Amino acid sequence: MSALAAAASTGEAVQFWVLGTVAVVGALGTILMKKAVHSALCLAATMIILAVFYLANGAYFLGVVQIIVYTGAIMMLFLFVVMLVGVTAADSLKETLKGQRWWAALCGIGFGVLMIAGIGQASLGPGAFVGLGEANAAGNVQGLAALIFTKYVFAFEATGALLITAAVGAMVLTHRERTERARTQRELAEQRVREASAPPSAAPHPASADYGWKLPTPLPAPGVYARHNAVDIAGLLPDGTPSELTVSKTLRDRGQIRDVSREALNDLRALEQRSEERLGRDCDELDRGGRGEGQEAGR
Amino acid sequence: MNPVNYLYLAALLFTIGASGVLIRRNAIVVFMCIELMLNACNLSLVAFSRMHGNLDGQIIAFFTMVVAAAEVVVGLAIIVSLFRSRHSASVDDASLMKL
Amino acid sequence: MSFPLLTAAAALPALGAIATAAVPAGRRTAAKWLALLVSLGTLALAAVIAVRFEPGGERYQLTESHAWIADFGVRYELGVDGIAVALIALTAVLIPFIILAGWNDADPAPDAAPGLGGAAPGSGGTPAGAKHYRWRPTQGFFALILSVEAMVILSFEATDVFLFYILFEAMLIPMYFLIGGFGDRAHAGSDEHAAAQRSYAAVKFLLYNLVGGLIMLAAVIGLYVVAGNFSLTEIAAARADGTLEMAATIERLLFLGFFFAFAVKAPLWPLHTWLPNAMGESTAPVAVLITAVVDKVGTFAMLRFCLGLFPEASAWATPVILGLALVSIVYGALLAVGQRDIKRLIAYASISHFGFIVMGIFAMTTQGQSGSTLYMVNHGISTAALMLVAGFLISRRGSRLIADYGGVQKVAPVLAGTFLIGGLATLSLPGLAPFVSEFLVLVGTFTRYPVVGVIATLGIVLAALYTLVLYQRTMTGPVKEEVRTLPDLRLRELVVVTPLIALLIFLGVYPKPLTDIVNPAVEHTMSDVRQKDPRPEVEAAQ
Amino acid sequence: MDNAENLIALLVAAPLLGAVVLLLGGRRLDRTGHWVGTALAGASFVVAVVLFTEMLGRPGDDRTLYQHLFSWIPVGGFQADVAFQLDQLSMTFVLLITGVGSLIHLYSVGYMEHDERRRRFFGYLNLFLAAMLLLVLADNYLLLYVGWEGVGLASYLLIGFWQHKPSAATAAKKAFLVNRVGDMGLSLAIMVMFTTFGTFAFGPVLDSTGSASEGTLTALGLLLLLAACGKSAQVPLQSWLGDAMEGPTPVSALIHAATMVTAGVYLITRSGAIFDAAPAAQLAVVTVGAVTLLFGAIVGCAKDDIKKALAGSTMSQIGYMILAAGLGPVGYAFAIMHLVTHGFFKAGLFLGAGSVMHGMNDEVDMRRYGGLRRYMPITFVTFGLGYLAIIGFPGLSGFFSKDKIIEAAFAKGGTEGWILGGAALLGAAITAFYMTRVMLMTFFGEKRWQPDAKGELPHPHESPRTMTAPMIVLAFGSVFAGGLLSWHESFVKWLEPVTGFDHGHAPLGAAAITTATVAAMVLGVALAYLQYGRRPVPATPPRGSLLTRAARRDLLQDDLNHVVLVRGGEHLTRSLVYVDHSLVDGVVNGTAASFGGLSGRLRKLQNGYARTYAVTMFGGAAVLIAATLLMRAV
Repeated sequence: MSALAAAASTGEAVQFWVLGTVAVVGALGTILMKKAVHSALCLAATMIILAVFYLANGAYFLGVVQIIVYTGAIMMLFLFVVMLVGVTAADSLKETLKGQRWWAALCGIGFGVLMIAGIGQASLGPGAFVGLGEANAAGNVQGLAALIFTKYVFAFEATGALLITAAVGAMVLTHRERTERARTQRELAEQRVREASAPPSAAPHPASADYGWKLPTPLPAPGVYARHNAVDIAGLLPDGTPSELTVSKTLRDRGQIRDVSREALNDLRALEQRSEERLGRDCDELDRGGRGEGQEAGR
Repeated sequence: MNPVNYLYLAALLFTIGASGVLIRRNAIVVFMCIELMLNACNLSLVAFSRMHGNLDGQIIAFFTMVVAAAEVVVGLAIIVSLFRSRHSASVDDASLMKL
Repeated sequence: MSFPLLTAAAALPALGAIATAAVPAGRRTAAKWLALLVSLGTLALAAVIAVRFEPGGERYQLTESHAWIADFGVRYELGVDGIAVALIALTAVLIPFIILAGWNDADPAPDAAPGLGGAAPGSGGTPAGAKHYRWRPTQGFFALILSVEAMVILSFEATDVFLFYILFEAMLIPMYFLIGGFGDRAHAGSDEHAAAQRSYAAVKFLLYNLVGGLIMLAAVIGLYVVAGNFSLTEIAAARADGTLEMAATIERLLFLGFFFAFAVKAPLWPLHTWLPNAMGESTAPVAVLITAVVDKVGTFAMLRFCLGLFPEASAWATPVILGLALVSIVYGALLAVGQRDIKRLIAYASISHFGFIVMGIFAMTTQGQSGSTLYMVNHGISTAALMLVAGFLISRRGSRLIADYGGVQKVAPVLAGTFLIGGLATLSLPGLAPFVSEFLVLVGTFTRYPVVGVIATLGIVLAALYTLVLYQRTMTGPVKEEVRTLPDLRLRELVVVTPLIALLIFLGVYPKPLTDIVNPAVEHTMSDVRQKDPRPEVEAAQ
Repeated sequence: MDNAENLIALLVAAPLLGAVVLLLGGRRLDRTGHWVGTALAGASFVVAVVLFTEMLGRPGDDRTLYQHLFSWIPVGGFQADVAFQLDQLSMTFVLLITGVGSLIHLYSVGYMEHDERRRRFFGYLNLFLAAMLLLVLADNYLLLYVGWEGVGLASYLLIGFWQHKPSAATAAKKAFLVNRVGDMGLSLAIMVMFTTFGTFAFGPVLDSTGSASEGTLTALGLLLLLAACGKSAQVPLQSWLGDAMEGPTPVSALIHAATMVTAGVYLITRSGAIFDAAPAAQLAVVTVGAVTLLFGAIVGCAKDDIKKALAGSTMSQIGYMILAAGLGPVGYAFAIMHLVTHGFFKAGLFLGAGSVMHGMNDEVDMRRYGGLRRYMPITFVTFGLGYLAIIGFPGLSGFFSKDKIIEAAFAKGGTEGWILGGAALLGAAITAFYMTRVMLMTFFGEKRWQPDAKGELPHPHESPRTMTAPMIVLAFGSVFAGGLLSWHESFVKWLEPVTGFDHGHAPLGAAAITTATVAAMVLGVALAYLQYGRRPVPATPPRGSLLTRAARRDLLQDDLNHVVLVRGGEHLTRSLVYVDHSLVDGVVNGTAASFGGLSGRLRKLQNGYARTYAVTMFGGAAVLIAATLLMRAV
């Protein structure tokens, strides 16, 4: 508990210089990262470090609260919102307002310099620090409690009210009022039919992929009326032509549709050839029929 | 080491946060920067409470946290509804104040 | 603690205004009658004040005093001297006539745009279709008039500088709406043009007076810094017995601050240009309200505050102010001669008359200041008579241009007669009230500043010129075609005009009741500024 | 009858009552109104006679009656009362006003018979009587001023009685305005009196003239003279009288011949004490008088409008009176005497003219008269008697009064005396000339009648009795008044307590002056006869000499006014209107505009980007810190 002493020990000094640097880096990261998520993470890091500093300064309660409330609650809230808005939204750091960045830099530097100058000019030597020795004598939390519930009780109650209000406010703000009545199933069905019953003029052949208008029914499954039932084989329409609509869009885009209508006939012809050669005899009607079939297939 | 360094650190963080508010367009990030500034203040408050040897500074810091929490809640809610309405979280898009 | 008469006299119209404004939209006539009754009640209270006031007694009587903003020593402090009584009486007398004259000016026509009045004046009752009219111009019109009355009366009574300042400024708000919201329907050009003109006039009125008020505010604060409180009586007393010393420059600056505001309100050349617009664009009753009632607050305040609080500075500034007053007199009269618009002509005539009033105040003689006080009253009455008759005429023909009239005398002799009497009063013909005051002012000025008096006398001739030219062009000569069908004055209008004219004649023949009230107050003012009437050169053999 | 003074108010009250009743009475009085008015005027005359007898019953130095009604304007040292003072001077005027007034009321009954606004006419006439009586009865200058402006108002209303005629309206306005200039003089005079003596009541002021500086008195005198010029149509303010003839003839007779225009003479005589102590002012007065009497006479010679010719004559006769009044105690009495006689014969002449117009369909151009003596004998006789009286035919009124004035003028002594006397003599000659001209052109020669506007020839006839009776009475007056008044200098003695009197010593004897006067008169008549009696009068006026043409235009008086006042005034007002709009108002609007522009530029800073505002805030914070640090540093 030497941290309570006025002057800081070397250990604390080391801790300060190391973590302080990290904190500053985190802060810079917060404002320089392209993606909001990264900024949030950097901020979280800085806050944790600040929590450590609180502890180092003898504000044990605050240190813990800092971790729980800030890093635990607030930062998570931030992350949620970031997710809500879109993680990948990386906003460009290109400045749109004319001169904004320069002014910002000028003001920032000026402000910082002045602040530091002011603190320096206040010339607070180590002797200026009383330390929290007796203040924390009865324990930091007890001390805070004593103050909160006596001296600051009204402010405390007020903050309570404030929090409630904030919660309600958040709900009011984010709650979205439904503007129109939800449509019943019947209405949906009717709409479906209505849309379907209005074919565009010069309707393309149902087989084509860019089939212009909604079907009242679900699309046919692949492999219907087909000899194959693979996913990449288009089903055949009643007239035997394959309908690309039956194949999933991804495959269609990749062009991985196999057309099997032709090779089926080829297999048949090959079979007949083989059987003729084996029997070796000429059979007219068979031949005729077979030829006719062959011709049929050949066409 | 002189604990006054905490104050310098706080000033630095505050300045960084403020500059962030000025240069970032994403409302959420702007909010984070504001949080950063608040935390910087808290740090200085804590340091002061150490300096004066009483706990009032920490109390104030505590209240700051509470208020900050409330503010974040509402603020984020606003951002969300804003995003819903105009599909962007850029503070520059909400520039209807111009004549 | 006796009955707070002064507060009551101001509170009654204030409450009346609220009540009138609350009358539902359909019941316009009720609102009118309510407003009229309230104004008559106020008149009764004013009469009681005039009776309870003993001319010989204390300087400020019927006083009331309550702490208001204790931290700054601001008090709700009322009290009347003779001058205030006279002016309160004037206000209380004029308002009923103004209300009666504006009886139909704010009726919404079924197709009327808000602000731009309504049914043709004179067509009484509620025009069809106005039933479903949500917007309630009539109620607003009369409520505004009553509120103005309340503030004017209270400002005449206030003996606390801060309280007076508040009222002095607050008055502008209802006036602004009266000017901008209820324009004269007789205008050349389109409705849009008229509306633009009207809003221009209203804004001009507001800006002028606000600037004046702003400077006055600075002076008020300065006064508080110097004197430590706002009470007119205390400060004046302290000034008198020398316990409150002011550096000459400070006093002069404060004086100028106050005077500027009052000069804008009065209005004094070259701060006068808002008046013609305001009077030209507003309806005749409102124009009367402006020039006959509200502007009097300015001249009254010069008499009560400028002279009472800053005697040395007043003496210091007198030459310049007299010069300005002189310019106003001649300049206003000449411009009146040059006008083509009846109402603007009357406005410039008023500017000339206000020049006389200011001149009399700063002549620092008993005759001058009594004359000025009488002048305020008489000018109020005479302008009211002339302007209201002019308003009746304009509302008949629907034009403000002098050139559009001619030969009215043959068509509407009564109207012409009353108009002539009003005009004769304006040119201050002996036997009518304004003569008494004008002559007093001139004599009072002449005894101290002969040259000024001589030049100011020119105003008499010029007044005759513009009045008679106006009368000749409008009333005499061959009858114009458009005029041939004009009806003569109606009963309501006669009720408005006749008492005013009777009052003009009575006060012209027997002003003693008024002078008896006013003289002691003027004596006090003279002692404030430590001035005595110049002795005659030779003692006349009696 | 010891409290006769209480009757004085009645003199004013009666006609005032009449005015009120007639003007407010409304249509129901249209049938009887004129008789009411006449009766009240007559009543006032009766009261006047009663007071006159009462006054005669008193010793000469104790004939002044006072009546204090009420305190009018009491403010500090300024004490104006409504109080009357009836002394011999006022009495004379009261009798003249009420007497002639009543006669003319009577005359008007006939003259205005066909006018539907007759009631109002009589109301105005009564109003005039009241104001005029107030004027002569007031015991202080302020009350006199009231009457002074009151008669001005009445004259305004009556000149413009036929308002539908633009000429009439303009003439009325002109008369009032010119009078206002004079009134300015009177009001300034009152102010000077108040500043000097601390009062403006006749008694104190006139008694203490001795103690005032002569400069002040001269100023007073000149101011009063200005007032007199305005009211009595003396040069340079005479221009309104000619146009005033637009009014009905009775008005011209009563107001612009007999009574109102003589108010100036009253004022000067009343203020005699002031003028006696201020020789410079007196000189101004006599100069004005002399100039005007010639001026008016010359104008009278050139006018073809009978009324305007008579108006010129009025001007010139009043010039005589003013001249006399300017001579001081020598002349006051004669001024008033001439005023009275003039009141008779000039009123008679005007009424005669009115009667002629009445018979000639309101034709006023004498060149269209001629040979009327046969058609309207009474008018001819009365007019003729008035004519003889005015030219100063020995034995008639005008002879006595005018002769005395000329004598007094010579009595002034020195070159002044000669000049004034000469002027007066010349005036007498010219008077004879133009009056003879009027007489010849109207009643003698051949008929030159022209069809009137409606194209019908006039057939002249004698006027009704209500009109002729007053003319006859006035004719008697114009014959005998002069002789009566100068019988043993009765009139002079009568006025002496008020105006004082001393016999002037003319360089040449009274007889010589009388003969000279008669000679001048004869000369004038002869000349006129040669020009208008012998050879026929052309129906259209010949071009005439330069002087004639100038005289026809009132010796360019109006042109002068037009160029100097009207034109200049118009330019002044027009430029001032411009100045007010563009300069005085322009400055304000300019300021407003500049502010608008400025804010328009500043507005650009408000680009609506929250971050920009944040930068400003941040910079502001920095500045604040810098400020605090500086504060601590120093």
